[in-house]
Amino acid sequence: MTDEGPRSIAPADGTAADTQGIKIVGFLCNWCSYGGADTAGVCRFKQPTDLRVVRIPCTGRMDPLFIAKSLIYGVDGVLVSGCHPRDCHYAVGNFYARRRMEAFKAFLPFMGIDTRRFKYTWVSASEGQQWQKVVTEFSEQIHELGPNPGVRRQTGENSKVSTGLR
Amino acid sequence: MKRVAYYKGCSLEGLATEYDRSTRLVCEAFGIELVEIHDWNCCGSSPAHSYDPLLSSALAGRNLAIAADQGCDVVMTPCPGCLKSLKGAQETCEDPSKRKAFVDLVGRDVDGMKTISLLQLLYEEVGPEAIKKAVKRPLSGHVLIPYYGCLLTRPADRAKFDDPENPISLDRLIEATGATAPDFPFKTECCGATYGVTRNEFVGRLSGRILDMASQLGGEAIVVACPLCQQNLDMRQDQINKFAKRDFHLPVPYISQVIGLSLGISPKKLGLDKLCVSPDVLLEDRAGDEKRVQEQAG
Amino acid sequence: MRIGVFVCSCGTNIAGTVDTKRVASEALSFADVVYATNYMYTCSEPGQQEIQKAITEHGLQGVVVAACSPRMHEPTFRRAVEKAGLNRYMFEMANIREHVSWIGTDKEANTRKALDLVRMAVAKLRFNAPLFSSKAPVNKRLLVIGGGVAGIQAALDCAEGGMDVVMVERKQYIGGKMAKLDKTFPTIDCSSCILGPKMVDVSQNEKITLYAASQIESINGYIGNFTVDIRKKATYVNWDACTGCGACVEKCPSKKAEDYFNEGLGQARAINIPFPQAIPKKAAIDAQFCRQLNGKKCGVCAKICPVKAIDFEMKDTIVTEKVGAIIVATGYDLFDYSVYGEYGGGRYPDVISGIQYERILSASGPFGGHIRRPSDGREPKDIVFISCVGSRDASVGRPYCSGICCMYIAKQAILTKDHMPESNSYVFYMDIRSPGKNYDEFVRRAQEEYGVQYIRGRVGKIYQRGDRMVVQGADTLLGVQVEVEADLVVLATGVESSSGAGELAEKLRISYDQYGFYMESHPKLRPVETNTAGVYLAGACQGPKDIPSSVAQGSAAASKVQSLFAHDTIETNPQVALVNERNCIACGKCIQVCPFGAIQWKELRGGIKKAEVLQTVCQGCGVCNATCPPKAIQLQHATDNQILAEVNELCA
Amino acid sequence: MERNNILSVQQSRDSDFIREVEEASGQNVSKCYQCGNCMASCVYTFAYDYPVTQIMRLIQLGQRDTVLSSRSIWLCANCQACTTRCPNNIDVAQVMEALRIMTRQADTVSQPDIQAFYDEFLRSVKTFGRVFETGLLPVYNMRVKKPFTDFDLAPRLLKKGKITFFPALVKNRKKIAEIFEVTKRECFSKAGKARPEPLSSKTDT
Amino acid sequence: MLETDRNQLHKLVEEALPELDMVIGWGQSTDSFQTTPVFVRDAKQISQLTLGPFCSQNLTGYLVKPPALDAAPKEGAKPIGICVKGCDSRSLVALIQEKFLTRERVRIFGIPCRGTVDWNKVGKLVDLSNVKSATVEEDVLVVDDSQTTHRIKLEEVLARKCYGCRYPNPLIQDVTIGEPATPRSTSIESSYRDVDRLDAKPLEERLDFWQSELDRCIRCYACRNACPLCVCQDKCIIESREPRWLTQRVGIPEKFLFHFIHAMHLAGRCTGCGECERACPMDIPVTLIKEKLNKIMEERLGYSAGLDVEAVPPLLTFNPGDTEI
Repeated sequence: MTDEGPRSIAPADGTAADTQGIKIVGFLCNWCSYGGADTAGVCRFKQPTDLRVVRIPCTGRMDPLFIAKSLIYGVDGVLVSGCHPRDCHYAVGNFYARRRMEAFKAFLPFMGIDTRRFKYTWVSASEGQQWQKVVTEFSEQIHELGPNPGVRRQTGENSKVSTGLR
Repeated sequence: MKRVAYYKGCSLEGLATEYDRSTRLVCEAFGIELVEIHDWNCCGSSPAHSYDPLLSSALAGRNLAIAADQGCDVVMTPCPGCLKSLKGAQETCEDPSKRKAFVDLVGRDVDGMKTISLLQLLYEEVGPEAIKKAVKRPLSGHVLIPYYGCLLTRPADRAKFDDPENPISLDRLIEATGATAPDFPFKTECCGATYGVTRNEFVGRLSGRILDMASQLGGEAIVVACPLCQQNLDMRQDQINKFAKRDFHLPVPYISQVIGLSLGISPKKLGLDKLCVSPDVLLEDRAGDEKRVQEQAG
Repeated sequence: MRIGVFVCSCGTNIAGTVDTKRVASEALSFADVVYATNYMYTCSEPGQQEIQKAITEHGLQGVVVAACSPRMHEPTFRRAVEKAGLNRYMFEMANIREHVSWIGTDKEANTRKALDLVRMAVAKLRFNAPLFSSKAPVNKRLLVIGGGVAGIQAALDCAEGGMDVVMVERKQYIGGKMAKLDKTFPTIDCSSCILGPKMVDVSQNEKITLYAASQIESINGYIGNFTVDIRKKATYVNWDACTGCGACVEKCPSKKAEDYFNEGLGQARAINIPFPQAIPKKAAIDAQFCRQLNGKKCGVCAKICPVKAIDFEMKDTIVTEKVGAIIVATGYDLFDYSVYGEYGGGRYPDVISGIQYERILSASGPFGGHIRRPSDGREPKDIVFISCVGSRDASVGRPYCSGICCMYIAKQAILTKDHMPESNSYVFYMDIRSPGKNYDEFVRRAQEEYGVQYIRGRVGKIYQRGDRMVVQGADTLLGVQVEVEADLVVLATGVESSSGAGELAEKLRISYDQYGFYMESHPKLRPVETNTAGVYLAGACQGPKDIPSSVAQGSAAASKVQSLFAHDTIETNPQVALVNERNCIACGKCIQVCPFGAIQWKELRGGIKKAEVLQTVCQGCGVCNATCPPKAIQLQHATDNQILAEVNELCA
Repeated sequence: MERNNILSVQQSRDSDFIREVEEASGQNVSKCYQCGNCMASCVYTFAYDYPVTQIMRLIQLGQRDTVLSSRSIWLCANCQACTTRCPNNIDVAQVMEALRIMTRQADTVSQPDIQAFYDEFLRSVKTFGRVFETGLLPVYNMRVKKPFTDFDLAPRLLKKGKITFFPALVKNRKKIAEIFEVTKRECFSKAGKARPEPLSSKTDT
Repeated sequence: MLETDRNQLHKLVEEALPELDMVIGWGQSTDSFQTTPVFVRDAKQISQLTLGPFCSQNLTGYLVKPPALDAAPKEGAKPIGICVKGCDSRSLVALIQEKFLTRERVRIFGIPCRGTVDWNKVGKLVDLSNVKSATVEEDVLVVDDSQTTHRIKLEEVLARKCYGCRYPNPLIQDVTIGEPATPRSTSIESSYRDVDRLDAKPLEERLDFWQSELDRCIRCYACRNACPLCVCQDKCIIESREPRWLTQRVGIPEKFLFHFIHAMHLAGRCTGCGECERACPMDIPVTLIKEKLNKIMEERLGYSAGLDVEAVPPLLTFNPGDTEI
């Protein structure tokens, strides 16, 4: 926690502004989770305003490199959501995605990137409430982590660690 | 030789001494070394459960911890009530929210321990086939009712042994001795449990029902694997008769006694004389009769 | 690219919590945006005209509408821009209603979020390209998998419409579960009297080719052009010759074969015709029980057969059929009640399932329509029916309602009274589910006119006492435990998915739920379609259903097929994967991962191999795109560049 | 408790009670759909004031007083029939167990004699480390003022040599005492108030 | 011993050469201690072939890199002979598994390996510019730099990958040269010590570590070019505009993303041969990145690349029963 004290986060009723300018990118499959987010909207389930949704046809379309790209370049959080396993519109797209994202999630912290900035989950088109819960919890988590510095932009800045490997 | 920690529990030290004696004899006969848990204590049984879950788990857990320290990874208890407490202790130890309190109190974890009943030991480690081979004095011609009681196989996800509704292990063990075990519909019905003292009429009603069904099926004895069931059905049979205005006279031996008999161990050693209702009917040798009948038929 | 942005206020739906005017004005500063405006209802007729006018007046090459969810109005706006001469894919939507205005009340934050979404949509649009559908011919033949009442209805409807139909049935007869029923609710009409003629129609209709005792081996291809391999199982009887005279059945010395048709009540011969009205009426040998086939000397049937149809050497054969559409009507199975240990777990002969009781009631059943107990053949007096056996029971993995049991119990209780006026029927139920036409009246009649005793509660245990069963249950309305002595107990076993449903789904590439029921494309709006184009669902394979619903869905699926077959060609969806051959390194990984078999090798001159997407087969999931190392295969309309463009807008 | 056949659903609902039961038992009571299977399976139904199904229903409606003062929860023998057969996988016996503990905390044990028996049992364990069956009964009989309970059994048991006159003692009784002490403290902090320990004599009625 | 093995290799190559198109092996390079690939087409060249701890290159890349061979040879084409160490053989398995090669296309001379020398490490002890001769005596490296004769324990100057090597003996081969070698590691734990060491550090330190390491990257792509499984070559998306994943901007994010791309494209495929790291002119431990992924694949999916030609790389398949989150 920084000196400013606990970071305030936009509460679920959306009354306070997201002054942090936190940005979360959500990759949502068209058939389930995008629909789930729509359902949450139709039901007026209030959510934090940090999420920006990219619609993809299926989580099977998710190349983990999209996540890498986002986090390296300073997007604060990445949320991937698709159909529940066995409910994939394309039968098996999310099975491929699950393995790839699971491996990627385990890999991220090795490179020094906080794995809590990336979450993947399954939300169906009817689970509006679940979507609200996912977005709220994930946004809160990202607010707790604060803005993502990404990796350093410039080269040649001093580094304080010795590698211990060489 | 298989080495198993032996948690006999308070009953087997008092009202069920014959269960203890016969258990030791049968295990010895099949090469199972029973390592009595050093300085064991009472598991707390139902009173502890109804007082505080941690009390129950800690009391039972202490025994598991000692067994583990004695180098055993399997703990056998002939008493299903004790078994329930032991398994409860294990669950508490595995529950992340309770683990610390448990370990603090008991002094160690009890991970990887296996807790089983005598019935499970006899059925899975010894097995009906081995018993059948070892029988010297077959109980052929006897009709013995298998009665499991409520806790031996229930609830299924805790007991992890046999079927919760229609268990068959005791049936198979009885059959291994040569006796007949009818399909007993009240195998797992409750006998009245701890209400022997406080609500005697419950036992009259519930155990009475069990005795009634057993006699309807032509049973000569009810075979049990629980000291509490045995007390209710045997020691209190007169009370039941008074309550139900019946005249049951069914001996209620332990499975260890029945197997012991078939192995040719002396009734005295097995403590058959300790049963309240005389089990003499079991001592009738009908194997010869059977053979004769078969020969005549053949 | 000249881009126009149209921000919808949606009355106050959006404008209430998003400053739509500001969104429009700031959007003007985005790259390539030459026009931006804000409108009250963009989806309305004048709203659409506004877009079309702007396209013409400002020479727009791409349009972004910031409004509701694209799942709502994307098709609407695509049509609108198309009418104004743009390619329909030169359009993007920013969802600022469901994803913004409706879920947050902070206008400032909402407005900034809306701006981001518009910025992302514009960024993506800059990488959009016109896409065009192609056309593929339609083979106007239909495959119906499953010959129960739903499949029969679908097949007859399509044959009536002049289409060729291929029907494949796993069993040796068609008619499915309905053929086993005695009567049907709520009209008590005779099941075989209403189904029989339809079965005969199937066998006599020249348009219909029936493969009974056959299974789907494999399915390839795509809507309009499927290739299906069908495994015809060895029946050891040449059906072309067999006349169904039944002489072989009469003389077969192996009398202990399992009587599947009678649900294990009674026994059948090793060579058998399951029931007199069977279609096709052909004999088949159960290899498990045939003496000859088990190395013993027999061959009686071969000697007796007047047309020499018996062939002990018969092997399975594979036939290939080409079709343009597939209706799946594989029906259901009934829950195996032996997992209920408390109900005897199958140990008690007088505790039977509803379908077994149906066979007992049936005049063609094992007891000739007289109600008898399986154990001793005695006529029962007290009969207990227990509902929800394998339904609404999470502990056995069946939390759903089977929907038909309440009704069939009421029917069976009524029939019991008809057969034996002196008998007493008791029904244990949790709730009565009778929402069909005349259904509830029917259940009421069972109670009011037939004196069936309904007891609201589940049964805890059934056990034998003497030669009767004791049913120990609850009457929750009174709050008491009840005990009923019964001569016969009928368990209303619930509906579960057909065995092998999952395997067939894999072959068809359609989805199925956790219970094995096939998933419809949309529960309300596309109830008979699947997510694989050209594959439709009928009957209980999609979920528990009664006969009227199954028949209705059979007809519905048939009408879908007929509207497909009304065209000679079909338009394909252009949002599919496309290979950039220059970048393809021929590693074959896309072919390996494609869930639809939509990618194949293509040989260029000089023997160089490249991947090639079959546009009609590709469903557009993008797994190939995510997998391809040099990204040579790109999912059109969701390319790497398009997604990266959106992400880049957030990587400020 | 006298049954009053009118219930004001909102006013009588104690939602804390529902939460407490769910926390203590680890079960989701709203899963119960009142099919009656527990009641049908329970061999003690004959003795209950509220059959198990109704206890579950009363919990769902948040009826703290009715549930905690009911006879049923202290007559349940924890035989697991309900748990085994519940179609919704609710561990009903565990719910009953949790309720028993709650009644101790709320001091509304409906069957003081059963509690007295349990308390004497635990006292025996606490004192000796094991249960001293022969010693337990007379003390209990005194406490509940039924001095002749099971006296009919004595002669025969004496003859069979099953009655012992000296308790078996656990050597490490300190540890046993510690377990009792700590769990008492833990419960105290959980309940937020003192609870009668098993040796209190206030359950005499 | 080396001498015997070398003679055996020469003899076996000589016998086989008439049936082969060529044999790819290692030969002495001009600077007396390093080796260089040689392509033997003529019996006269056979004497150039050598083996031993200096033969660090993984030669299998030559089978698939331009000018690439046809995976399926034309009628009558002769197979190609290739010398492989244990680690190299896993690359071969992976290439065959991914159908870039057929087994029949290659004649494999398997060479059990006791570790290869990392000259960067030697360079820290010896001035490499003056080396007169370098030889190996049992387990000692003898380097003569005209002033002194350095005797260095081989075990101290091996390539980083060798210390966790579980497969020193070729997994597929037609002939073996010399005695089998004993693996230095037989478990996951001992094979990924460097990964674990870095993993043990706090997150910020790991980020600092990679920022400072990757900061040196000059995006020369030598690592990619050296990798036998980086089959995209000039189609690599690191340099493509369609799609355009990376700009030419020289910043750490670009370097990070480049190495992420390289690593993710090798996830479930990398055999850990270490060529990328050996080729890196900036001395960045780039193999370590892939080692982490290899460890994940092994621990989570029970998969190690390059062991079984029939296996499917784990990210090209799935199991509905996979666990998650």
